[in-house]
Amino acid sequence: MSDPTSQAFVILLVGMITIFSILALVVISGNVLIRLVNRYFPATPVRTSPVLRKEPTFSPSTLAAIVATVEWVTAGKGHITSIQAVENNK
Amino acid sequence: MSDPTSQAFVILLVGMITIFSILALVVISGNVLIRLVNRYFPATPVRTSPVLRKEPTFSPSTLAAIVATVEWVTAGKGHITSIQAVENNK
Amino acid sequence: MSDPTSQAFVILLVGMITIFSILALVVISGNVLIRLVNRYFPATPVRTSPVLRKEPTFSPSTLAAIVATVEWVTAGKGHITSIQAVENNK
Amino acid sequence: MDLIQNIYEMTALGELIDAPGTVLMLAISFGLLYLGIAKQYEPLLLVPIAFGMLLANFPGGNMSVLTEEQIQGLGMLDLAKEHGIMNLLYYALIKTGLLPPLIFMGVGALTDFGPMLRNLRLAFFGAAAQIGIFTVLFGALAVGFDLKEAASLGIIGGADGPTAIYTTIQLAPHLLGPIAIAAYSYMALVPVIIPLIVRFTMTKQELLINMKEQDKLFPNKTPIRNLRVVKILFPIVVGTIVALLVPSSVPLLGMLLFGNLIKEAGSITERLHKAASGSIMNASTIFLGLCVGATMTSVTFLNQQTLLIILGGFLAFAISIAGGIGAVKLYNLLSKKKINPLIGATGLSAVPMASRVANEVALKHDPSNHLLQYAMASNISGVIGSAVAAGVLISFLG
Amino acid sequence: MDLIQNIYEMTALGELIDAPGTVLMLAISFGLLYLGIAKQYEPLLLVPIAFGMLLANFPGGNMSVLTEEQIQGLGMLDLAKEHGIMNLLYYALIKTGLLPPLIFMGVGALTDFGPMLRNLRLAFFGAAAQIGIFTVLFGALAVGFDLKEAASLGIIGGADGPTAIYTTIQLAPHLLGPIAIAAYSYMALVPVIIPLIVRFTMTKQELLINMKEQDKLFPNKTPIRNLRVVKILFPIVVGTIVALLVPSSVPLLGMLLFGNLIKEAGSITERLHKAASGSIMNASTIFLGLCVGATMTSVTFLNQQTLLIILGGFLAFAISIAGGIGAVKLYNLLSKKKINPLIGATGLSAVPMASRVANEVALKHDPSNHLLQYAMASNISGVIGSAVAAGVLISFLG
Amino acid sequence: MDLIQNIYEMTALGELIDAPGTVLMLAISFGLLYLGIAKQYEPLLLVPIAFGMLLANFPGGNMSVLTEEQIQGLGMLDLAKEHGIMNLLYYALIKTGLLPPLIFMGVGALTDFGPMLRNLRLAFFGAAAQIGIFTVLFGALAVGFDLKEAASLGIIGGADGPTAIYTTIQLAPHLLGPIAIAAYSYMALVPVIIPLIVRFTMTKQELLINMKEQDKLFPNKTPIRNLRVVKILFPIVVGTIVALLVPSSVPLLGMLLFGNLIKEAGSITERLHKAASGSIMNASTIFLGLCVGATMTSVTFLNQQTLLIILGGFLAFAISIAGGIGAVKLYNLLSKKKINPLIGATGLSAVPMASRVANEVALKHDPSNHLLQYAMASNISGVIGSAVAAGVLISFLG
Ligand code: NA
Ligand code: NA
Ligand code: NA
Repeated sequence: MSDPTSQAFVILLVGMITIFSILALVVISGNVLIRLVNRYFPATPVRTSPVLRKEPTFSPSTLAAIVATVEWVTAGKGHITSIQAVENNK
Repeated sequence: MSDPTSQAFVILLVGMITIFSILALVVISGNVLIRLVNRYFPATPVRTSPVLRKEPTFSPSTLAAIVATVEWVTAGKGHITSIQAVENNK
Repeated sequence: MSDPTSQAFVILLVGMITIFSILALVVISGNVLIRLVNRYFPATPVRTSPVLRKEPTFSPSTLAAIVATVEWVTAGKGHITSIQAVENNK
Repeated sequence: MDLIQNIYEMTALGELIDAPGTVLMLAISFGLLYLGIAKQYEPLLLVPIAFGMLLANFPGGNMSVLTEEQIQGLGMLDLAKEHGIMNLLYYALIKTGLLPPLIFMGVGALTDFGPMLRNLRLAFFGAAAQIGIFTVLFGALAVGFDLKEAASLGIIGGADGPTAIYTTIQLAPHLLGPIAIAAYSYMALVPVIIPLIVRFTMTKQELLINMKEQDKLFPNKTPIRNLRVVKILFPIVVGTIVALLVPSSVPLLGMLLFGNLIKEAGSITERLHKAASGSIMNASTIFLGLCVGATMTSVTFLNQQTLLIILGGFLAFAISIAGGIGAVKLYNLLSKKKINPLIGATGLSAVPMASRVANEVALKHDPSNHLLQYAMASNISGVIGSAVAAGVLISFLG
Repeated sequence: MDLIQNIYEMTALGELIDAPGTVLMLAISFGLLYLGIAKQYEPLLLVPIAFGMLLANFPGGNMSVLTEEQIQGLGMLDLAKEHGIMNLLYYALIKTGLLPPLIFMGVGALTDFGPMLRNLRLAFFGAAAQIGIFTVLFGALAVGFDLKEAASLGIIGGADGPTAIYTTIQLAPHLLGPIAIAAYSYMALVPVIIPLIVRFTMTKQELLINMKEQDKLFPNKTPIRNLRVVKILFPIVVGTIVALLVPSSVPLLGMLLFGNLIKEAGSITERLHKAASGSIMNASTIFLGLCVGATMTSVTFLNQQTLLIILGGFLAFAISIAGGIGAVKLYNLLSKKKINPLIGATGLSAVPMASRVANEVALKHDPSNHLLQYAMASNISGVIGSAVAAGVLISFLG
Repeated sequence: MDLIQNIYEMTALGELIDAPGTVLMLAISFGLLYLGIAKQYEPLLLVPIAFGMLLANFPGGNMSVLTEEQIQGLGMLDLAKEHGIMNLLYYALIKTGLLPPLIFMGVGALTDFGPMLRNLRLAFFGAAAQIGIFTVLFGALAVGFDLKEAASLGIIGGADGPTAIYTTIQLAPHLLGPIAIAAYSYMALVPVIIPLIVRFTMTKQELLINMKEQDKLFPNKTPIRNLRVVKILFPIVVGTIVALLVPSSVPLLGMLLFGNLIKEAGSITERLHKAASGSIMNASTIFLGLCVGATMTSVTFLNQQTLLIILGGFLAFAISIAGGIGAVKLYNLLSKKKINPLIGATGLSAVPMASRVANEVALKHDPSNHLLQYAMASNISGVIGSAVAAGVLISFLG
């Protein structure tokens, strides 16, 4: 299309404009994100597990019972039968 | 060969018969297996290692001596030189 | 070139000569290596880290400070941001 | 002006405006990420699938999987050069049918056949609960799918992700995305679906059947005197039976049983077990998820077929569960020793979630009725059942 | 006599005598091993690169990577048979552009965006510090490189190994060796280069700017009430923005953000995180290093271009650092709240070495001026910056 | 009737009846599983080999490896589609010669050259104990093998699995199965073979030679003042020597020494070491084992050649051991300082089993004669010896 040097100049301009735009968008959207989360998901104070929310079907005590039973059945092998074992073994 | 629906019907029949047969065979052979093992390999009461049987060439005490020597030679690096190291390092 | 048996004979000769030569060179160069290292890098008596030499830019105390700061920043996640984290986390 | 034109052409904005469906695809991938992360629906698969979908739907990124017609004739190197790494990964690892068997090897390396061996008889109900796979065939044919597509839809009723994906790759690869999503979503929804079907099919009295009491009333099981040896021999024996009778299921079941063997052989094969259940399985899961996600662009996903698959998949699940329950009821008619029909419901597989749910349901009606270990027996056998079903389908239609 | 002839022909001695450059290559690989092991210059890359170079420079070993012209038309199997495993690995894993994105997935799985989120504004300086990439273009054109080669040279100034390698594979694969070595060497030399540039561009007064005190004087940051949720949503949002605007950077940034997402999603995707940051990343690093090393034989490496790349790479680094510093100075002219220009210097990336060095420099002038966490913000954003730059270059020239 | 026909055609029963040899193959694979699991003969290889064999021998499973003539012209994708995942894995990973070097990298990453460096002189006997490789050549030619096949048979005498497999892939891939099985079986049988050969070749007096006492009588070893530095430099130096003189052994030895280097470089390359000795090595072992097993169907395995290989492999082992013993005897004739000929017996490699056995034999005759650390010196050098032998064979015949 054009000689390399002027093409390099276009690349320089487009490149730096793009990088600045992207990082500006990252900064802006990051700030928006923080504000939205602050408003709609404010801190959940005491929380040891890093998981957002537990599957609500199981009450903790029942879960403990199940886990105990499973461990008994499998003679304490820990992981039980499938990927999903990880979910509730933490 | 034939229209899809009748082919689907054949697949339904063959499929369910096969699955039932296979699982029936699994149940039967599993039961036979349990009986055979019960007869020919009855429980070996005290056994911490999950391995069936040790290589008979080494007496346990000699083995311990070897392992100790190896650890000394290799300055306690644990794994020694090759895959086989795993065998006796358990 | 020649019949298989005489070719096998050449391979036998070349093979054993080569193996002996290589292992002779390994023995010789190994000995030279040990002597050179003995002379130019004699034992560094007390040394817990297996690393040859630390990057001299950081004094140990500063390093400790940095690591501590990083751990604080990252809320004790341990590995920080990139491969290089390994270097100073030992 | 030229500069702005340059920038605009580089972005995906033009393509977005031309293909408004893409925005919907982004929304769907956000929805799947929400289900995977916040709701924890099978996150190990749904998170990579959703992210793969997100990346695939920006055309300039060269991250969407193309059809075989579009890439025809290209070797691996040219494929990567022209169509990017997602197509390379898809055609090298997924389209070749490699990853599902590798993941099955890992599943085997994590599976304990102990509960099944202790209640072998119950394994039988893992057969009945595959009926959904085959009955949905007819409905799918009726609404216009061809037989191969119908079979891929039906296999969702096997409630086993790698099996569904493997079958679909062989029979109807263009439906891979929606079928994988339906399969994993319904597996995640098992805590909702099983209670629903149970409510319509089981009586209060049946829910109260206590397996342990029945065991005490009618003690007839052979005790296992040397579980370790049985567990080592079991995968070898089952492998031989299956390979003999349904060879087309060997890539799946053979690898599952191999994985199980290197687990049960103990410390002597610990290194292999670690690789099979760890690095190989985890890496395979990442690549499988990303690639399956990358097959879903607005063109391939936003159509009536996808909706029908979502609907059909649910039917397949429901019929399978009902089939398992029905089979137990039939058994109870003929036998003095009663079985809780929940044991049939878990026969569809979705291991171990289905067993947990069944246990939960039973406990709700009788807090002393722990039937988890019984449920695991039919639950695990359901994995074998659907893999055999896949073998039959591939053997007839592949 | 014949026997000795036989032995002589088997050895690489003849080739060594014919190509004296090989001896120099051996010396260079020993030198790189010394830098990698004794001096600990990016050992994870330099050690495999140097050893790959050592193995490649004995012609009979069939361990050197050939050009695409030399292997033209060969499938993977024939390639391995005729040209050995290094060519197989190179053409299957490197030339296809697969490993850099996989390594980026691992980098993402090890990256904590926390410091950047806490000081988001500073992320902006990760843009300015990419200026070296583009300015070196002109110099490179002037000394005779073509535009694609010049772009590959310039990307060294992005101070990010996988990005530099990915760009070079796409634009000028014949320069892969020297560019990879220059990129990793200068990243290792950041503790020397940053202080050098700082000495020529910053005043004592600027060095003493204390970020924490400025924060106390002008407190205006939004506190983050739920860091975990923000960290999970951040890679998704950034991924969408980048994919929309610079799709050609998606293979790199998309994988980086996916790796980060499976890290931040926590225990539910722990298995995937372990694979991404462990087995996949480590194996990729080994193969990338060995193959990059194997591209460097005396023919491809010992020429003027290599020297120009070494020189140009340094310039790109230096200009990038100076650009970052300059941008902060400009900001300080317009704002009451001052920023220490060292925060600009770390914008080029080389994470986390650059941040440590900047912190070190600040502490030398004021032992209470800990700015590490601030430096990390621009430092991490520099990774995004250079990946975007790579996307622009590939989109224009690829 | 049609239905039963359908079912029958789906099963492998018909093929079984047509090819009764298959039943024998199943029996052999059961036997190998027994040896691997119950007898613990090299379980890491024999268990996957046996299971691969089991899966391969049911034709409909598409799990047996075909010859190059049978797959001619197919790319990877079509290969997988038409002939299944085992052929894909075999042709992508084994036939290309990739996995043996990768496993050697892992072996290197687990090898400690310390014992060899402490008794470097003894390394010499790792050369003499390779004589079995070459002498068996003549016998093999005599019974009808061609030269390439004879060389592959001979390399069994190197007592090193990956070396034997690598050589056979290059020279006589059709014999891969029996040669791999013979190699690993005899390595597992070293506790039987070494005492057998020792009984026929060593006197009581020789068995009582106490290495430590000889060391005290004739102290002449150079002490190592900085073992760590020596251990880092050693693989680099040896790599250079080998690459210079036998370039064709570089794929094996180069990777072994690279693996060792990243081990000895310590924490700075810990990530690479972990990958090389962990995930890469373990995954490679699984795939190597399964694929080697899958090459053995009744057609390729049940013939006279297999029996001759089993026999010839034993001879190669026996002659190698005797050669090592003889070389020590020769040395003892000329030197005042005596060496226990058991040190020669361990020169064939089979690390570290051979050393343990030699130590055991010595202790039986003198409970204070611990020679393990001396045996390890020649034992490890035997790995280098047989890899060099492989290089010579491939260079002449490949
Ligand atoms: Na199922
Ligand atoms: Na950068
Ligand atoms: Na050997």
